[in-house]
Amino acid sequence: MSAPALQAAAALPVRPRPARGSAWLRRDLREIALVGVTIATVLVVGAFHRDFMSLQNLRFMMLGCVVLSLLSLGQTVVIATRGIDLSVAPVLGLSAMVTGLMAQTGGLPLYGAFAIALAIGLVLGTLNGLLVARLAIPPIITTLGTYSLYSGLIFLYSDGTQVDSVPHAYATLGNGVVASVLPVPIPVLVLGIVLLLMWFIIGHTRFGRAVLAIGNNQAAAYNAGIPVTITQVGAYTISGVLAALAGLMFLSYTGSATVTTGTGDHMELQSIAVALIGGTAIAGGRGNALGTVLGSLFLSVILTALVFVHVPPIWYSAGEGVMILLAVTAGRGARA
Amino acid sequence: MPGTVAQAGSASSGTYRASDIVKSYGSVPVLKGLSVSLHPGRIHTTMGENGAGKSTLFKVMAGLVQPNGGTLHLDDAPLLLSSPHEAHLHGIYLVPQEPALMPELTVAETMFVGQLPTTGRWRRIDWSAMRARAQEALHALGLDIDVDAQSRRLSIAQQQQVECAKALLRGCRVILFDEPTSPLTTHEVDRLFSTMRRLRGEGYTLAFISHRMDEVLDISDDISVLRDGALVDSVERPEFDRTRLLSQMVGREMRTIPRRSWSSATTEAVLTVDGLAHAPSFAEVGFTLHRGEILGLAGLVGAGRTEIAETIFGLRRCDAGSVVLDGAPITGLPTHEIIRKGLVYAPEDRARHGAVLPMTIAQNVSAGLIERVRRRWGLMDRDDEDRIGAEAVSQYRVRCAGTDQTLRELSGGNQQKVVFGKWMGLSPAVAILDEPTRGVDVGAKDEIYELIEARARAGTAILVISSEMEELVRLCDRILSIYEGRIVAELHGDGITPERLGRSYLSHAGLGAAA
Amino acid sequence: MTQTIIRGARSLRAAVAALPLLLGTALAGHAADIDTSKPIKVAMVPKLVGLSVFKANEQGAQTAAKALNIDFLYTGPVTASAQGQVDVFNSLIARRFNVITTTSNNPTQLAPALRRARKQGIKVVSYDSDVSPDARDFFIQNTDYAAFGKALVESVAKYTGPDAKIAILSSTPDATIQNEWIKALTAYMKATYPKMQIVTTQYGQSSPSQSLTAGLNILQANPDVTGIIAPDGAAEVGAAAAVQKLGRTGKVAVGGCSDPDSIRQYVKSGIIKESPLWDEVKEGELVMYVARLAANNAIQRNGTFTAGDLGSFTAKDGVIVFSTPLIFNAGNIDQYKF
Amino acid sequence: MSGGRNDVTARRGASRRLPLGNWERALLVLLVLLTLGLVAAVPGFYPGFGDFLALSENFLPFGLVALGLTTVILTGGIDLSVGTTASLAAIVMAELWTGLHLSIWIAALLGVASGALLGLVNGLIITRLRTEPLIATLATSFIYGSIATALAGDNPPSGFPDSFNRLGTGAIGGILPYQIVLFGVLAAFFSALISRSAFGRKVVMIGYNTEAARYAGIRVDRIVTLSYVISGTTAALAGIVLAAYYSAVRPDMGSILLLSTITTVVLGGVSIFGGDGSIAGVVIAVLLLGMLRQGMLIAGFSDMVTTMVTGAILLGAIALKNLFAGRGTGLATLLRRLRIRPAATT
Repeated sequence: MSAPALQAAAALPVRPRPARGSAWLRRDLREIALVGVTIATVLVVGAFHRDFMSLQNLRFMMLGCVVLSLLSLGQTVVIATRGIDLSVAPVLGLSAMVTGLMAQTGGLPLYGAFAIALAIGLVLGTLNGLLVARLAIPPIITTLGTYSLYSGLIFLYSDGTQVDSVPHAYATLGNGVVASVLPVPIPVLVLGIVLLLMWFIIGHTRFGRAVLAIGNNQAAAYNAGIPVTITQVGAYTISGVLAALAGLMFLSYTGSATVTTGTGDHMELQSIAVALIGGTAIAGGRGNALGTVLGSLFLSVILTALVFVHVPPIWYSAGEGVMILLAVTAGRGARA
Repeated sequence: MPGTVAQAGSASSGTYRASDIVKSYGSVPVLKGLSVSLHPGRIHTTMGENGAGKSTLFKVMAGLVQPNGGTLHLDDAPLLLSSPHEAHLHGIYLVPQEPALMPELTVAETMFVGQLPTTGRWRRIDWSAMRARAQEALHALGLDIDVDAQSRRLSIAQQQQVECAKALLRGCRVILFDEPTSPLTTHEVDRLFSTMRRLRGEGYTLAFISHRMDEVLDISDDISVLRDGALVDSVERPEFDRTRLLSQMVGREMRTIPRRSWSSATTEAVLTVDGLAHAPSFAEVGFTLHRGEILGLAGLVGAGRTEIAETIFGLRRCDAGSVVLDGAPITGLPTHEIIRKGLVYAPEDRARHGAVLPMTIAQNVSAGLIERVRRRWGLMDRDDEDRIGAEAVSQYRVRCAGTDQTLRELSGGNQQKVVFGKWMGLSPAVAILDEPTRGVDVGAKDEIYELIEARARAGTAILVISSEMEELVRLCDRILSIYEGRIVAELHGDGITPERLGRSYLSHAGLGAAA
Repeated sequence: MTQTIIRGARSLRAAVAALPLLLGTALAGHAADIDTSKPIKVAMVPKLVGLSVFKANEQGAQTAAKALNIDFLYTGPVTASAQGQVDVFNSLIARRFNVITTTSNNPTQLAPALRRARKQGIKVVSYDSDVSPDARDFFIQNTDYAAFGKALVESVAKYTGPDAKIAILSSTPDATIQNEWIKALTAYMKATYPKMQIVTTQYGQSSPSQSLTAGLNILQANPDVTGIIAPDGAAEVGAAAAVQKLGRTGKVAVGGCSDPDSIRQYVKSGIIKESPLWDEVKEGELVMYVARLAANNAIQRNGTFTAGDLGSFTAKDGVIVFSTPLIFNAGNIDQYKF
Repeated sequence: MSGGRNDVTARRGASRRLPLGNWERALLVLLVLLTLGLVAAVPGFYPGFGDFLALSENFLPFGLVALGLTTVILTGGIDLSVGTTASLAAIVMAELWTGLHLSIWIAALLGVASGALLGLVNGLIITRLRTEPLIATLATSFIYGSIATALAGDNPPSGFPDSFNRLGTGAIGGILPYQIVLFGVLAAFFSALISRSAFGRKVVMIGYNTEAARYAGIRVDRIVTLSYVISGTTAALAGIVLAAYYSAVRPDMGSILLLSTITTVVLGGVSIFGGDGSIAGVVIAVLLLGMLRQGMLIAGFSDMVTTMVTGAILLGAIALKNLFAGRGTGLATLLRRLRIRPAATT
């Protein structure tokens, strides 16, 4: 396209804006694809196994992805800054353990549990952020170190005990529905609210865009006046808070917490996998909340489908691995 | 926030003074108390050899670097800049040589990074206002760039233009350009200068750094010459004098650059390229290179010259055509075999492609063909490697403390000499040199030209890709002009003049008169 | 005899009475009969620290250790890994402990380290999950495998009928003790309830969340399943929670083994009618008695011995069966806190 | 650069004559102090020379993995599949031994070869599909884990011949453990490979600047793939040694290797971004962390405290390293200002 000379440009009328649809479609391709593949899986498996499509199963597949989604949303923000947070697993475990034990033995009210979980996430996440942003320790090393430290805290606090049951209010939070006329499980509602919040933060606030700008080019972001340190710390804080919230949701949903909650299931690797499937770029600069939650839902649907088609359980993790590869390579094809 | 050129208002302010600026890195002084002043409605050029302190001065003035001493005054008010952002707030903007990309973001967002407009009680990003204003600013500068495009799709020239628009969007009145023209083609430089002139007309305070004498004389109102961190000369139009400026820069009498009187070119063909194509960069490229010949490839950046070189070198897929080296086809061979057969390529971007800066001189020199380092017990003999490195250092006159110094510590010119040493040590049959003096100061340029000529005399056929006409005119026996991926003209012997050269590839761009 | 006990277990009184009865001639021995003059150092190494089941063992062990003049240490790895246990063993060897007691993460990996310990004169007593027989002096088996297999089947069979479709939710595919139980329960099922059918076997990796997911999946994918046998602590809780979440209380019976604290709510809500286990606290006490006796060389690989208030036990090839299954139900569960 | 024209042409720097850089020397001093301290203060830590050496049997498998992982990290990559590769290779060996009745040594060889193959798969996914190493090896670690579990079945083999088990717990003359010999030989081999061979030079060059390596005619994909093959091989070797150590295999036996090994490599001074680092540093870090853990356990600290201390040391060490390299803000700047006299300001 030949460019007009500057003098001529002044006289040019402001051209109509280029259709934004195409560009937006291009960027939202992954979400559309994820929704498509998820629905296709439900329909195909549902055609052979009616129960797979039952409202109840659909609800449980959604419920099953809540904890991992919360964790992955935080992971998304951190990876978008070009970081990584391995410590989400012990933060989840610690939050579940502390609130769980206090609820089990001391009858901690639910709002208190929220406050404590948030405080734990805030402190531990911020510590990660400060180590990364202020001491310039690479994120993978920082969170590897704090992974050990935070795991130790779980043992210190629990002193070898575990949570077996939670008060009624917690069980309701984890298992109840919003209202009998509106049979949406409360955890799904919680996830919905967090998703909305994260969607807004990442896509429509200065902080969120600063996160992406830092992931794109940290030096340029600094030069443009973005408060890099604060933003980075903020990203890890969000990750910590969401991990702690995930811990509380885990506790409420399963009614239990042990010293291996989170770390035993390698939740940190799971959350990274989900973020990647959801379209977050491991090199930073790209990531969105909706994609992550869709990725998590997709994973939940696929893993449930494997049970329905009677794939032996030992192959579930292989299925997960294959999906990561497919998602990442397919994602690149779509963007090229 | 004043958003566009139209709103920028009249030129009543914007005098920016830097006085007695002192800056040193560790114990190395870079700026030794120098002062410059920029005025609204004028274009100020800072010249000087590499290492003279030009970039550091600009960085100090833009808040990127904190000086050890000295003061800044904007409109006679003292100024303390602790960050570039603060400079922006005071209306001072530095356009870097290669603007830092935000590859995943849209053009519009890139322009507003750090100052995204918000709306409403929730202070959410006002995307539509942002896109509209970004588009407006680009249009006002006569630029046709899609604001919704991903930034990764912009060329370097487009990125610079976007940077200009960013400065305007931030309401900056003082715009500093750090060597903006070196990655640009002549055509793009013209576009940039038009923009600068327009801004000058509107009373903006402009300053830029350049090595290219022609463009400096063309556009400047004031010129400061820096040498070794001090101001050695300061002139106002019309008292410009090319020879004086040059000699001030290098501190000695500059030899004029005549065309070489001799030629080592033979008629023995070493490299024959026929019908070479790589979609979509270039097609039907064919030429023959002779032993001892220096052949130039002229053209705009993006014309496909680098792509041609990289295809010959086996770094890119070859869609059609053939390359024959010394009678043997090398088409489509992997790079390491091409090197072994005697063809080497020194890329234009040293830091990214040409050298490994954290490694030592000796290691960089031996990197060209690690196999040539002698083995002991199957391991590389370090003494031999040192010897190879030392040979290159002395032969190519690399100024360094030793072969174990890392390349990062060397100046651009010396880095380039090491890259030369790496390839020329192989005594290649063909050497392709892509922008061999990019980022090299004037004095070192001469040395590099001499090295190239010496190599040609030793029988190597040399293909030089350059955007500097002077360079091509001085060096080449023959020049091919490339336009949009095709060879459009061939100049040789006395037919080589800057005017003809310019016309040969610019006329196709419809801007021949500019040359 | 076992038959009697299981039937008896249905009544609270019988269950409480059963244990000491079974443990042999009650109140025959006292700690005083055991030479406790020399203090010894005994370590208890669970699969990992931080699980209530093992904590219950510790609770009993602590009590007994005091009475037996034992310098007691409860230590273990932070993840359920054999490497972690081996590291702990090595440190105990270096610190010259007299007896190491352990429940193993797996039978084979720990053997070399324990053999090394034995070579240095340290007595090794395994409990709960055994290690290779040549790597320990004594193994305290929770219950007889066949009896426990039977108890597991019975814990659901009574409520599902003899031709039910049953799912099994275990911990991991290679968990020794679970596999022994599954083997025993399958054999018993084949013999006693030939029409009963095991439709699927899933694994919860001993993780509450994965067990829950697996439980939900079993019930969703196999709607005709009316009973789940989950012979693992986390698995039983997961299966019960799945039944509760799906609202199938009363339609699907869950049985398995788990410590009473974690299943209390499900037993009370009727999802779990019966759940066989053994008294973990008392088992911990027995472990210390055996440790003391082994250190004193006052116990034979084949023979009987008396363990204080616990009664007398028989060792056969170094294996000591601790008790017959103790069956928790809504009536008796509140008497056990661990 | 200033300086005369060509008065200095070649100079062998001090760094070249000494095999150790600053970081490695600091680690070495720390190792010596730690070992001496533990010997003096912890009864049972030094029960005799042979038994003292035998302590290393508990952590040298980590060292084996670290050697290969270092190669990968030097290229700027990472291999998250080392743990499952180790498990899978050991299980392959054991199944060949029990299933096909192969000699245990041939089976072990095939086990190591299978590790190389798994590494090759990683390398090909990374280079051919252009996948980030972190993603590719995360995915394959899931896949290899499944295969290992499936192959192992519900009763994985154990009880290998004693001659084989000596690889894990035996010692030459009852003094020098075979593991030390194996690790020593491999450490020397890798040290030469990384710092003195053409392959190592190419690895480092790719780690510093992949593009420049490509432009210098280095077959980047081949070298990168090879580095994953090496990583797979050493991981498999660690799996085999663990199998001999335990005289048993389990599908999850390698899972503990991953995070500790990354910690070791990073503490050894290898830059997670590639290029920078040395085998010597990693070897010292292996010994340092291993001795620390064994010493603390013997001193009676719990596994939990030991794990936490390891994490703290990792963070502290890298923070300290950044401090001396002049990176970071906040605390780092603060400490640096204490060290260097502030420059004069007007």
